[in-house]
Amino acid sequence: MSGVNVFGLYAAAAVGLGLYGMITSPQPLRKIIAFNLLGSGVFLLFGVVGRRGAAAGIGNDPVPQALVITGVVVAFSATALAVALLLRLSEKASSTTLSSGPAGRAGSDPPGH
Amino acid sequence: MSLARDMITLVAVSAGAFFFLAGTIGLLRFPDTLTRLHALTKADNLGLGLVVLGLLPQAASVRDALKLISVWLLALLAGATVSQLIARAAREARTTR
Amino acid sequence: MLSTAATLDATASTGGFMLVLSVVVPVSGVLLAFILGDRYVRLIACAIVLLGLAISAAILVALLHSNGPIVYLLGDWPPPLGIALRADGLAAVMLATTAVVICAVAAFAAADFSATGTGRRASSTFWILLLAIWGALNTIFLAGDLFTLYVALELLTFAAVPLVSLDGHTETLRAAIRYLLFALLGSVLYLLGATLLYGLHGTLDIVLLSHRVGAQPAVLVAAALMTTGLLAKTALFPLHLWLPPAHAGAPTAASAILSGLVVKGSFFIIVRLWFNVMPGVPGFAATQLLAGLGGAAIVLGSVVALRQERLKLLIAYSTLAQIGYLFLMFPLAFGPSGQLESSGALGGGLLQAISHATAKAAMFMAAGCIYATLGQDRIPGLRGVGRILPIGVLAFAFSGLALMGLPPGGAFLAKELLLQAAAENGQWWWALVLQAGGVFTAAYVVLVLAHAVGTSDGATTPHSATSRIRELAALALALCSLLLGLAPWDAFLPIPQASAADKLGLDAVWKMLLLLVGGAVVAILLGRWDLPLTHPWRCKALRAVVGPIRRAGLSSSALLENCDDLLREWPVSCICLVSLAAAFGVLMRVAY
Amino acid sequence: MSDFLTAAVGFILAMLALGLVSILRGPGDEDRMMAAQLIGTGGIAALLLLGTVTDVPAAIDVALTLALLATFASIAFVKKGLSSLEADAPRKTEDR
Amino acid sequence: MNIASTFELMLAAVVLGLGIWTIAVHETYSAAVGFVAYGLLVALIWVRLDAVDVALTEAAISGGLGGVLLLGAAARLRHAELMVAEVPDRLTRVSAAVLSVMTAAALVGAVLWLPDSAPTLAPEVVANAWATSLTNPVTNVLMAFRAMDTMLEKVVLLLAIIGVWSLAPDTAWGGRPGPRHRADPNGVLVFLARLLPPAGIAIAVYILWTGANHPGGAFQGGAILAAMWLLAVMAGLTDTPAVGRRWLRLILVAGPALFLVVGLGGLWFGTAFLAYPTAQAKPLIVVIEVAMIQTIAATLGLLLTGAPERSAKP
Repeated sequence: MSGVNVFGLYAAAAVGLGLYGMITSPQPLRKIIAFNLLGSGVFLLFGVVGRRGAAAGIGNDPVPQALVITGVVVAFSATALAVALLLRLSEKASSTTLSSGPAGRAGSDPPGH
Repeated sequence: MSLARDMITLVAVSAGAFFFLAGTIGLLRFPDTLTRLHALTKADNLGLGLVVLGLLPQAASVRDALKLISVWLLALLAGATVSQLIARAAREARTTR
Repeated sequence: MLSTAATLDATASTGGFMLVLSVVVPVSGVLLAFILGDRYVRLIACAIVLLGLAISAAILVALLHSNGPIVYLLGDWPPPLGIALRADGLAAVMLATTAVVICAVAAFAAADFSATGTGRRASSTFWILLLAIWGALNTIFLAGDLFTLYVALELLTFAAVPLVSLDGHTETLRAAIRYLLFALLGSVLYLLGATLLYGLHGTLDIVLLSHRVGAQPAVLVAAALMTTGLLAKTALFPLHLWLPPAHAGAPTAASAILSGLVVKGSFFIIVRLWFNVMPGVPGFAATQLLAGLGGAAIVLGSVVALRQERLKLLIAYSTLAQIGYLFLMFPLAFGPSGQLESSGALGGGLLQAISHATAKAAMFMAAGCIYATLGQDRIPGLRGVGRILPIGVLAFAFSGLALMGLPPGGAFLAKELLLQAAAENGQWWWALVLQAGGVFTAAYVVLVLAHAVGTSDGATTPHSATSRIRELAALALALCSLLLGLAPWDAFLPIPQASAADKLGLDAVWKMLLLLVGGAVVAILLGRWDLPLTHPWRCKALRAVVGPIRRAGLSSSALLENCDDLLREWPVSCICLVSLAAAFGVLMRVAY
Repeated sequence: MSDFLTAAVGFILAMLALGLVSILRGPGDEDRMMAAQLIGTGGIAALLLLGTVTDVPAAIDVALTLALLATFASIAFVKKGLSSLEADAPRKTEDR
Repeated sequence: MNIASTFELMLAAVVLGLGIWTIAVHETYSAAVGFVAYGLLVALIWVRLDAVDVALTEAAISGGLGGVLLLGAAARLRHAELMVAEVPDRLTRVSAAVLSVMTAAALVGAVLWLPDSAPTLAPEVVANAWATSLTNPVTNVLMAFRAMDTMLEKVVLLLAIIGVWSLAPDTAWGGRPGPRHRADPNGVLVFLARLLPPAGIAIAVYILWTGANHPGGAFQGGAILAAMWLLAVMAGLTDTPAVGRRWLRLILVAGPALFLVVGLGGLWFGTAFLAYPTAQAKPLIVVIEVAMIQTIAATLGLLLTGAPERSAKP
């Protein structure tokens, strides 16, 4: 059972790490990378839960496995969509900063040109 | 019989581990990209090859053995071509700098 | 009709196939429209909309004749191994509301996103995503499994985000990225909570979980994480950083969907979570926090709305305030004991969501007509639009009145139910917030209407003519919201019978007048724009009195606006998110 | 036998970690491009050993997948890295 | 402490180190490289957790394709990213760190408090495997017991594609995504791109085929196929298709559409939506999976190439 605990601890750490990265990364792309890290932590946690539920000759409860596979694909699609949005933004504007100035009240361009 | 197989595994995997050690030392010690690349691809591919060789006697079936060998072949192919590409990239980087 | 403590319904009921159809029909519409390409997209979408409307109506009828919720087992596999679709009263009315709003928006958009109009890209993307949002919402209302709900939530997000950036401008792209990233953060937290629940109880089925959950620490952590994640997707204050730019920047038809329906998806899952999955587990303190955030949202959203220069942003901030309103039902329904006490409050809350869905969609559509006619939507530039666009402005007025709670509107009935619950379980402070919310709503509606019907200095010339169908679609939806109180809700929601009718009377008219006057006063004191009515006031004495108060009001509303700017910065918002999760965890723990 | 193989996995993993430290530290992008290559050998060796130790024969399938995708990632490193090395024309490879 | 748990600690430490490096490193490009390494290594943890199906998926989709997606974006955004100057202040960073640590600690607590007798659905999955006569339990869950999730998730993929394409400039709507890479006929890359794809396709088909009874399936195989196609595109051997093409769109919806048709067939002829008749369960699932691997490969590949940039007309 030790392995379960070690990886469970790691999964929690990855969630914390990803969360920290999502909050503090200045660049949007880094936020996306941090989101992926966060997601992998959540999936691993699910894997640990499934590992605890090993039974009937199966080393890892197949239901969490199936859910994680679905989750991985969803997270990948999210990454792809976010990256595409970001690339489009970088074509339109010279800066990919996400802060829109004062509330997007006017169509003001962000500082940095 | 089982003892002989285990001996082969023991020796080959140890040798493989040694080559990984050599490759890593090379990575840590060599100063420039091209020599590090050399250390990485040569030593590590050899290391992987030896590990595969060591695991062949433990393989459950012929199919598994074949798959093991093809893993190594794939790694070899990748190593040979990718190292060339990286070397070219390194050269271009040096000329543009 | 409410399945809070539903039976272990492991058997399918007759008519269950309609639940499947209500998910499958929009989804197959998406696939078909995608294959056939730009030319047939609108045709397919309109056919699917009509079909879907019929299915929703059929489900309503079927539910009337069945005792207990309609259940369908997908693949004939009973939970926990399989997934069940369940339609109780809440789900059925949400399905019907969604169908009606989508129908109206489709009628509105048929003129907007014709294949020749704004370009084939925007047009086909819009229609496909409209169907996708519908499919996702129907899945959310019907799914009986927390992971299916997760997939449906992501489906909803993926359909909503490209709608925001449909016009491809820099600002909307930026809004879309913020929306997507924040929504992803929210759904990851939700999934994290679901993971813990599975680890504890070995199932994600809502009914099975409701029999198994207790107040274990891990359940509380899960509840805190899931609730916070869903709040981020619902954009409850202070997690609203993405909402105003996204809802204001999207094309009008998309704004109507985003504001009216999409935020209700995650809200509905919160309701499921708190009322069905773990009723009573969160405890009294947590419900107070939830409603407290709602109260703050009402104040901040309404005051900042009064300071907006653009009409669409004003409406977006109004959505923010109205989302706050939705969360007032939690402490009223659960009461001080933390157990479900007043199901009338739950019915009221749901009714509030329904009337907001219809009224806000109508309001955005009316604003879209105004924008299209004038070529801009600055509040001071609205003068005289009432004359060139009477139906559009009327639609705006009706939807505004519906939001304020004019009888016999849905919001009126909802407010009465909530007030009643507040009186019953002695939480008078929420009654205060409820009344204040009405006054604030009246303030920005009066502000806009006063400008719209005010006389213009010069002649207002229409920038371009807008199609009559679009105005009529907005008007129809607004009227629908205004008449919601007359519908037989007691068949579907836990609402005392015929409570709407006996609340009507002279009394209600008085209340309405009071609300309007209060709103006008607030608008004058806190609004950034002078009401046109204040100009003719030559009375110096009055000015001397009002002047200083107004200055104080303006500076305080400016302060709130700065506060809003700060809260909508990415790191601040994220920190709020995680702190909220921690606060919910602690408060739920305190309850035991 | 199992203990020996586990120790071997640990050893190779340690080598992998050291190698990664050295590669990721740089100094140039050319060095970082080797990261996937390193995983493609060291990581796969560790994976194959691990599969034998824990008696998961399907680990070989994972190794095959890993080998293919590590190669793919290496090429993407070079391809994307190259275009970005040409500092002033980041999208030179395109013809529009 | 025995050798096995030492090894586990080491594996977790290496992966954690990579994760920290990915978050902490200064440059975005380096972070993306770190993430690729991270994603590929996490597969080891999954194998250790005895979840080989997930290990395959993580290695292929998360580490391989996802990593390369991020890497490509990092390379293209190099200049734009440098201009972002809104580094959060110290207070923000400290409170973010405190809150993240608290969240992680709460999770650790929750995991440690999980009941000793872990609940599991594994026995039910095994007991009901007769219904499909497939022996890979994960495939059974994905294709039969929770088929609705799998079907909806295919729609998620399709929506992601629609979303990405919607970002095209109006002039490029329906056009070809990504740049046209030129082939260097004597280059190493072309050599590799000719040699590797046949092997890759064989492996992908094998992974799909073995997925019925052993770890594997359409997701993992599709990801490999996508990687091989992208390799050929990067080498300049083939061009990306114009996204307005009818055949392309047919491939992109084939998986979910077939799923839906079979599901409705179950509703019409059989017992329930997405219920397979026991005798035909296996062939039906195989047919769906064959359609799905194509859909997945095309979707993943096109998600990586991004929004259309070039008009369909030459």
